[in-house]
Amino acid sequence: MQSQPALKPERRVERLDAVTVRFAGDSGDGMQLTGSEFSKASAIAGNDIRTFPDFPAEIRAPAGTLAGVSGFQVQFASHPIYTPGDRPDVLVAMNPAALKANLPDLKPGGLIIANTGGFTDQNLKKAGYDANPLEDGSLAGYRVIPVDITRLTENALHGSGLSAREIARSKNMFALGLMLWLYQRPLEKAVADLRSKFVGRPEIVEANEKVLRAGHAYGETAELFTSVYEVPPARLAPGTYRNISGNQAIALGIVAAAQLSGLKGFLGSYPITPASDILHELSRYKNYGVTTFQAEDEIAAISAAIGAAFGGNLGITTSSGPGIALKQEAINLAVMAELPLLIVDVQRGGPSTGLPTKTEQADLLQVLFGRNGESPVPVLAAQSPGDCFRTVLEAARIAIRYMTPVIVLSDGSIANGQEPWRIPEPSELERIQVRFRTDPEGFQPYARDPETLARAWVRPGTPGLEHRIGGLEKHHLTGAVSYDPKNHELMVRTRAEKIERIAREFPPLEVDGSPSGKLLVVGWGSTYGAIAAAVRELRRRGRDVSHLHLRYLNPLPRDLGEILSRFERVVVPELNLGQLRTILRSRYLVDAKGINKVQGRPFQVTELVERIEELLS
Amino acid sequence: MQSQPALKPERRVERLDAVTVRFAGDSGDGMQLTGSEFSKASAIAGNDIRTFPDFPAEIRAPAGTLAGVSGFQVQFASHPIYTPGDRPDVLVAMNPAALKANLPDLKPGGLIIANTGGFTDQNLKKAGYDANPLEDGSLAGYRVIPVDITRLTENALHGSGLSAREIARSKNMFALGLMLWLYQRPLEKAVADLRSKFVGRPEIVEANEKVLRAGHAYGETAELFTSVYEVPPARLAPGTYRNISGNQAIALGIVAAAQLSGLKGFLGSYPITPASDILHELSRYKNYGVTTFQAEDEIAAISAAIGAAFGGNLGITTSSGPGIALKQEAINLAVMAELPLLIVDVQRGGPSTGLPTKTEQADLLQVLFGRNGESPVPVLAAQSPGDCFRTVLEAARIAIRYMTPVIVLSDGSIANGQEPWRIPEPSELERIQVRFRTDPEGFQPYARDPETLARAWVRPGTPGLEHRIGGLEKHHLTGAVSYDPKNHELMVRTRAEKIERIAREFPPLEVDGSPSGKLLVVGWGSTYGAIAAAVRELRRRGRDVSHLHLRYLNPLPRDLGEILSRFERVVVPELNLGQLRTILRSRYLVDAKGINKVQGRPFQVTELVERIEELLS
Amino acid sequence: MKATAVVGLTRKDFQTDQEVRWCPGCGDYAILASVQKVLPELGIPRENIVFVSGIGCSSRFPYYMNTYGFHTIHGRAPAIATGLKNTRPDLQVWVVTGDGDALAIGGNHFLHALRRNVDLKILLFNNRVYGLTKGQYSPTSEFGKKAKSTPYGSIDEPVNPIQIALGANASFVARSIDVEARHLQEMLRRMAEHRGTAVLEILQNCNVFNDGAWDHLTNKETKAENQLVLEHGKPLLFANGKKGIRLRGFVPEVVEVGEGGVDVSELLVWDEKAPPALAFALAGLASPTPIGVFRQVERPVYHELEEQQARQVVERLGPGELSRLLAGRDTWTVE
Amino acid sequence: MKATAVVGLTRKDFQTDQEVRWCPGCGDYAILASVQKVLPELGIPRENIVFVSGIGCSSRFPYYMNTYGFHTIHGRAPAIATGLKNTRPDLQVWVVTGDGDALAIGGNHFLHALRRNVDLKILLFNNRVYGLTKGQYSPTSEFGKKAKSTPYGSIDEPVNPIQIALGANASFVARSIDVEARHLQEMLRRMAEHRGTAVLEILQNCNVFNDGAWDHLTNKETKAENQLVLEHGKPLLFANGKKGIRLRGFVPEVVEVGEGGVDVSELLVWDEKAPPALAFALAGLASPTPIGVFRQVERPVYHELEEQQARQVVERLGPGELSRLLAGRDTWTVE
Ligand SMILES: Cc1ncc(C[n+]2csc(CCOP(=O)(O)OP(=O)(O)O)c2C)c(N)n1
Ligand SMILES: Cc1ncc(C[n+]2csc(CCOP(=O)(O)OP(=O)(O)O)c2C)c(N)n1
Ligand code: SF4
Ligand code: SF4
Ligand SMILES: [Mg+2]
Ligand SMILES: [Mg+2]
Repeated sequence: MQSQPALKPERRVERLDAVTVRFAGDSGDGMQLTGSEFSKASAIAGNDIRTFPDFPAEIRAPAGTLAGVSGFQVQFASHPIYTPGDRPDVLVAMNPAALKANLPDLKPGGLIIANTGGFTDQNLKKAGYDANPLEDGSLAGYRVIPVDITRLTENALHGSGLSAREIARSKNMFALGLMLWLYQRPLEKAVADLRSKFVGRPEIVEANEKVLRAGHAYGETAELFTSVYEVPPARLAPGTYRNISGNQAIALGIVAAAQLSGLKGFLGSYPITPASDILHELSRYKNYGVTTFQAEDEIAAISAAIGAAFGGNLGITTSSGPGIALKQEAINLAVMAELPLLIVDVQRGGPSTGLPTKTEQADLLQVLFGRNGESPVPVLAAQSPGDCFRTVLEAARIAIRYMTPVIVLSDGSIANGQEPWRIPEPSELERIQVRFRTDPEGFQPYARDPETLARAWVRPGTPGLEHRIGGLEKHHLTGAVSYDPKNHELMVRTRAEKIERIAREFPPLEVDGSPSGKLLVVGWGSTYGAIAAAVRELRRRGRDVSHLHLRYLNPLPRDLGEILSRFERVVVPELNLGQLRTILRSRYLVDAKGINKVQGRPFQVTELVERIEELLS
Repeated sequence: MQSQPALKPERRVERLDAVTVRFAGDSGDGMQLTGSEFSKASAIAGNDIRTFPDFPAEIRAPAGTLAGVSGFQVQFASHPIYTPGDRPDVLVAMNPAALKANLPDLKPGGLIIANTGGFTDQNLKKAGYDANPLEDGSLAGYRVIPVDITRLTENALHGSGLSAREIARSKNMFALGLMLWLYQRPLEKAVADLRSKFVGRPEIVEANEKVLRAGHAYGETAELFTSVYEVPPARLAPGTYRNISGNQAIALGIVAAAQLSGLKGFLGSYPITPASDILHELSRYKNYGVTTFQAEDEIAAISAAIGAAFGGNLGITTSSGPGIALKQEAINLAVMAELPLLIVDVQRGGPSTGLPTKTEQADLLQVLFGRNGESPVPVLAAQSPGDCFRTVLEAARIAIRYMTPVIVLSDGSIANGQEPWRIPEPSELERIQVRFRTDPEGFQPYARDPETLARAWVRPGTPGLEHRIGGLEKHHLTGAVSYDPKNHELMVRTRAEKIERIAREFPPLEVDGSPSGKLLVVGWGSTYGAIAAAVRELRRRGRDVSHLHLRYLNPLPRDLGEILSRFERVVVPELNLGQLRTILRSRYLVDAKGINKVQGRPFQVTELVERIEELLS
Repeated sequence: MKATAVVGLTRKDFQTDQEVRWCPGCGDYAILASVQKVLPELGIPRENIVFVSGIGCSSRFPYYMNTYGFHTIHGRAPAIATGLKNTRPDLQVWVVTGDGDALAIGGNHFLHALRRNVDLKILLFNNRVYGLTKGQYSPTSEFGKKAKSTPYGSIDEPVNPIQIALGANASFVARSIDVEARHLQEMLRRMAEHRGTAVLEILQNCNVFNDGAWDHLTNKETKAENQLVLEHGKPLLFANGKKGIRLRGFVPEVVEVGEGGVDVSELLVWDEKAPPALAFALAGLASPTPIGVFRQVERPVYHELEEQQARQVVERLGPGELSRLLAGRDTWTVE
Repeated sequence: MKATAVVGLTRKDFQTDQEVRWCPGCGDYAILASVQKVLPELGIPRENIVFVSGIGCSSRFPYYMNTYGFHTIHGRAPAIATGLKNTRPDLQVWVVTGDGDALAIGGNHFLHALRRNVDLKILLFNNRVYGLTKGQYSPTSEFGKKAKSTPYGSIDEPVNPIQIALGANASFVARSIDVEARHLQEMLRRMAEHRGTAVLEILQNCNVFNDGAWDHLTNKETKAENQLVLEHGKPLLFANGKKGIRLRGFVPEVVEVGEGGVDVSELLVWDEKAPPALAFALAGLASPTPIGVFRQVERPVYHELEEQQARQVVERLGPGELSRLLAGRDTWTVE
């Protein structure tokens, strides 16, 4: 433990490995902004970070109620981490409802920074408290630091000429300033961001900056904290980093895919939580050769994307579960027409409208099987926010190379969660080969590349290659409508075989841990982080546990069966009732067990550790 | 062999056990009518029969072409049969295209009755014949009986005052008369049917009857046949019988379900091949308390049915694969709202528009899994045309008892195929219990029956029970929108458990053959007949093979796992790439093999026998 | 659906225990209040009333009405309500929908309900934005709208809900405004009286994502200039009687009225029953914006046609007997 | 989409090797012939022409056109064509659809293409029946239609495709008849010239499931009485000049012309560019039935707006550079 010159000597600096902080307040309290600025500062300071925003239902609920609480959690650490943390070490609670909703998650003995100004009688009542928990001793098991953020903010802005409402809105900056002080982060980045956010409104910038600095100074001067904390930088791979959310990464992946293939990107989409941000983000990139089209519904959205693909462009559509259900008939047309198409499903809580703002992994079977007839489609799942970028690029590459729609699975937690992302060097980004057929000699619309079994892509406008395709079964060479029984079987099997062949290009699977042994934990998608952390923890405890993460859900990697057979037991944690497990059991006849959670929330590392321990014992 | 007094003594009567006849001609030649009249006569004569119409693509193709050939196959027998027969013993070919398209199926040595009048140069050319096959010796391996049906019909109607076109249209009656004679069937039924079909057009009735009798007489007088045939009656279970197609049986099942439950039946549907006939049939039954609504699309169709169910009626929707894909989002609403609903999927060749007039079993995974989120729905499959009736009734019973949508799978082959159906006695038809909740005392919309886990059904209009439901996750008792994580998991698991519990009411499975042994053949749906016949044939050959047919695809019967484990090997024949197999392997970890055919056609018994023999050897 | 006298129902009887969860200041509150005000007056027991909605902020409406309610899926409420009304003519069925719900994903069901004249009361909350999904432009958003998905402005010509409804031959088409309580309530009463599909477009303020979209119509200072109230049998006057609408051929034009202007007698006298082309022309007006009933005509009502046909079939064929139906026409008996 | 001179294309160049598979006598043959007649005249290389269709008898059309073609799924052709045209403005995109495909399942996509003014040439084959599925009534079938699914007569008020299109603010709306080859071809030429969505309703005979639906308009003896040909700038005359259309207020009425009747000068002079209410009123006429162009106006074309906006963004922000975009604004470096 070493003190730093800039600090008053009497305050200890505690060095910590990893800290999880949750900011919680009303939907209108700006907790998302506070959380993300705090995270940014931590990332820039060199920590590894993971964030997880927890929105209430879509509509803003009445102020002060439990339903209206909005949370933002971040874990930052001096070593690589995989999740936003299970239970917070620190809870910043702006009002009683925020305290009540989040207290059950706080670690025993955890730190609560409570805005006493928000604990009015009215708010206490709205949150269902009979007495003020800050005063009735019920928080004895925690370290409570009461700060009257409301009043301190008002003081800071006294005479600023701002309205009461504007002043109230700046509270979050006080909390941010205080927290930045507590973890010894500089304020500069937050100030710069305020400036660019409120460009043209200098009075707001000034006020917010003032409050921010007031919060920082308050930590410094008020004798509330006996120590400040230091979380030293993590050793991340060298490179230039940024924070990125899954939805951002998907948008960037789409732009990259368009540029790397030299194709025009065309996104047909219809807004739906939690996928809409991809549309929003992409709609800003008109200067990157990407067009966005907000269609009248999901069916029109994918239909337009198919039209674009028929025209020789990179067609994309994005949605969430209910919208994907609507698109299936059109996806099937793309399967039959053998056109490349990118379909992104940002999964949310189901069934039906379900829990739109919550996360889940329960669309896997839907995307694998939810179409009439034998309709194989490649499915890839992203494992973290940043990984969405790579996954989209890879999906685009497969779609174009194999002339097939490809589905990318993301989910609510990685869509909105953030992590530091190493910005790829231009040289890392391999071009995506596109070969439009132009030669009329011997052209047959459904003749196939002997290796990939892909048919040729022809841009309308190419002389001499005029042809017609459609959704009826087609002759295996000419593409003309064919009712021939044998031809149908040939085509059904060829479409299946084409998709199976994609697996030939997959890199070998990598098992994290020993390559054989007692227990293999198999996961997919966003649970990667929690599983990786849990398995490492278990190995630290001496357990014989390995981890295998699958990014390809269809086709399955060719080496998967062999790997599964090397372990005595296989367990598949999923945020559903066992969808990948169903597939693995069927394909490999392995008695895989499930760890299943369907609560609209990600796995916590500790709960995985416990559940796996149970299985081992 | 015994001669009968009514026949000229010089003609032998050959007694046969089973005969398969195929009628083939242009789409406009009336082969469907001919076939079904012939089948009726056989059924009335006491044979067991199975029929299978084979339509060309939807639009009438140009006369004389291969694409325009329409076929109708019937097997009739003196013992119980299960299929329309593999390869015909007799082919009635009205023109060269009909001969060419169907000859490959005819048994070696089979009988061809060819309408020489249709073998014009033009027709030969359209069918792609260089020479007339009736004359060039290429049919040496068959017994060919050339009859100039065209001219004989013209002769019969000479001076009738009918137009040439009307005369040409009567040809099929000549063929029918001839065939009825050959198998010694009376003409009366066909005549009566003509009368009621062309009511108000006596000249047409008269002409057709004349031609029919001419065909019959021609057989009697022309010395073309050295023998006539007798297929003695089969020993069917006592009762009153009719012929029925799967689509008819579904329509009748729906009417019966409405009447037995005392509910108004409301069918919301959108036309689609091969399901449209259910809509057509039901639309005639307005006096049976059933309403049909042809909606603007499939989504509106099911939505209206859901609205009807919400109103306390029996809501039904019918479609085929592409339409079912479109309905999935709405099915999911019914899952969440826990409303009874009957969904019929008459499967056809896929994927996409596929082969609309052909049969396939490739929607199983779609109906099991094609919705976002965890969305369990009971699935039942009908095994034969007549069985559609029972299946629909049972599905309605489950839907109402468990407050859930239920999916019934049929397919193109049973939808249009016919079999004799023993008309149920009123006493056999058990009432369907409906208990609407009316008591406001302690009412909670999602409180459940402890046994079935069904929530109560409340008819709007009931005072004191006003409540609101919807597609968002709901509180496990009040039904109010709930974002509570634990409640979500509870509801997901409760919905799953509710469906699983249905299996408690299933009767024990019955294995056809020895209850344990070397090989179990597991089938579902329309392949029942072909599998049953094949397995019996194999046992006749001394093979140790048993047959298990599944009508419940979800939930699976509770005794299924145990039964599978009693056999050394399990094989699952399906008209898809292995969809039930996928489920069985996953659930029971049994290394089930598949026999798969995806040609838009049913299994033939012989091909199953061969494939199973291969597996056994 | 007969109104039986129900004594003593009050506004409170139509409120539920659910906390109303729209953003503070949302125009939906005012609409809710008006509906809760009018319903008790209709004399219909609340158990005979059903609210069916799609998805959107507006579609949360049923949760706050102490009647039967069904919050369904996006865009499908008119179709679901069609099945309900057709099988349960005894119920009064209201549909609550938004500009996205009714005119984007649900456009087709909306049209087909109208052309069939299903007896539904459709409340179309038009805030010119997708509220629930946080602010994308909608089919009614103005050209050039900058919103979440159109940072550079939308390039879609907006849909005119009234014209679309008239194109589908709707028998009752009206427009009102969230905060014009009296007018809105009058329109609700008119809808309740109408037999057949009644569509009411309600201009609604989404103060979070599209604040002020209708300010010119609600702002004290500008509303007189911008609101044109259609009243059957009355000349079209606005701006406190200083302006009016006159027809020039097929084109409605704004004229000054009184001194220096034209005489009131030259103005178009509003006729709800006129051929729809007139309403179509008026619906094309943006400034001033007409509110009130554009069209109200009698057309055969869907469920009545349905009932009538069923009755006729029963009369002709007798009530169906199941065993006869099962037997069909061709049977044979095996002993 | 620029027409470059293509010499020597003939009708045959647009025929494919596929056997045309409609029922003998189907009106679709005549339409195909007219399209194959007109296309070579347009001077567009056939590789730059695409036919997109949905599902239905009519939707088999692309198979018979030796251009690029896409026979898609039921009702979605306008949406698919929108994606195609928007990314490939260089192509001339035709949509072929039926009364069921466009107005039942596809109604919404149809409307939204029109209101956006996507540059599509939409041929709507209206045979007032579902042909491919063998004879159910369709959204345009007359009230009381007895068909496969309505043995006792339909109870749906039919949709008027022209009014629906006008309600969606379509910039070009016209009607013709399968067998009126000259008129039909003229309409096709007009569509080809139009910039924006052009909708042509083609009255088509389905001789198998709805034979004679348009007989009164095609039959030599009755057609003069029943066909009202709209010609821009000309008075509305029909019945060989013996009758005409006059406006009574907003109502078009049939009048005798000449001796004993009114003077031609009193007749309505057709104006394709008039406010749509006029076309709307005319579209309501059933007897006589107007054919010709109801409306043709210039409105901004969707893909041009799109291109223009992209251009402006590039001008303002410069062409996007991937590495800059990937980096975003907040980066830090780990050595
Ligand atoms: C199938 C489907 N697609 C998309 C969504 C997402 N979604 C919910 S409401 C909505 C639009 C709401 O707009 P509007 O109908 O105008 O209602 P408002 O919220 O403005 O009242 C959308 C796109 C959904 N819930 N379901
Ligand atoms: C999703 C889906 N639903 C239903 C069908 C069945 N279907 C095919 S064409 C058609 C209607 C055709 O009518 P129309 O558009 O008028 O075309 P026409 O055959 O009369 O030319 C229907 C209902 C289908 N192919 N796909
Ligand atoms: S988002 Fe807009 S429409 Fe929705 S509740 Fe808030 S203010 Fe109302
Ligand atoms: S069914 Fe009718 S529309 Fe279809 S091809 Fe035949 S005649 Fe033409
Ligand atoms: Mg809205
Ligand atoms: Mg049609």
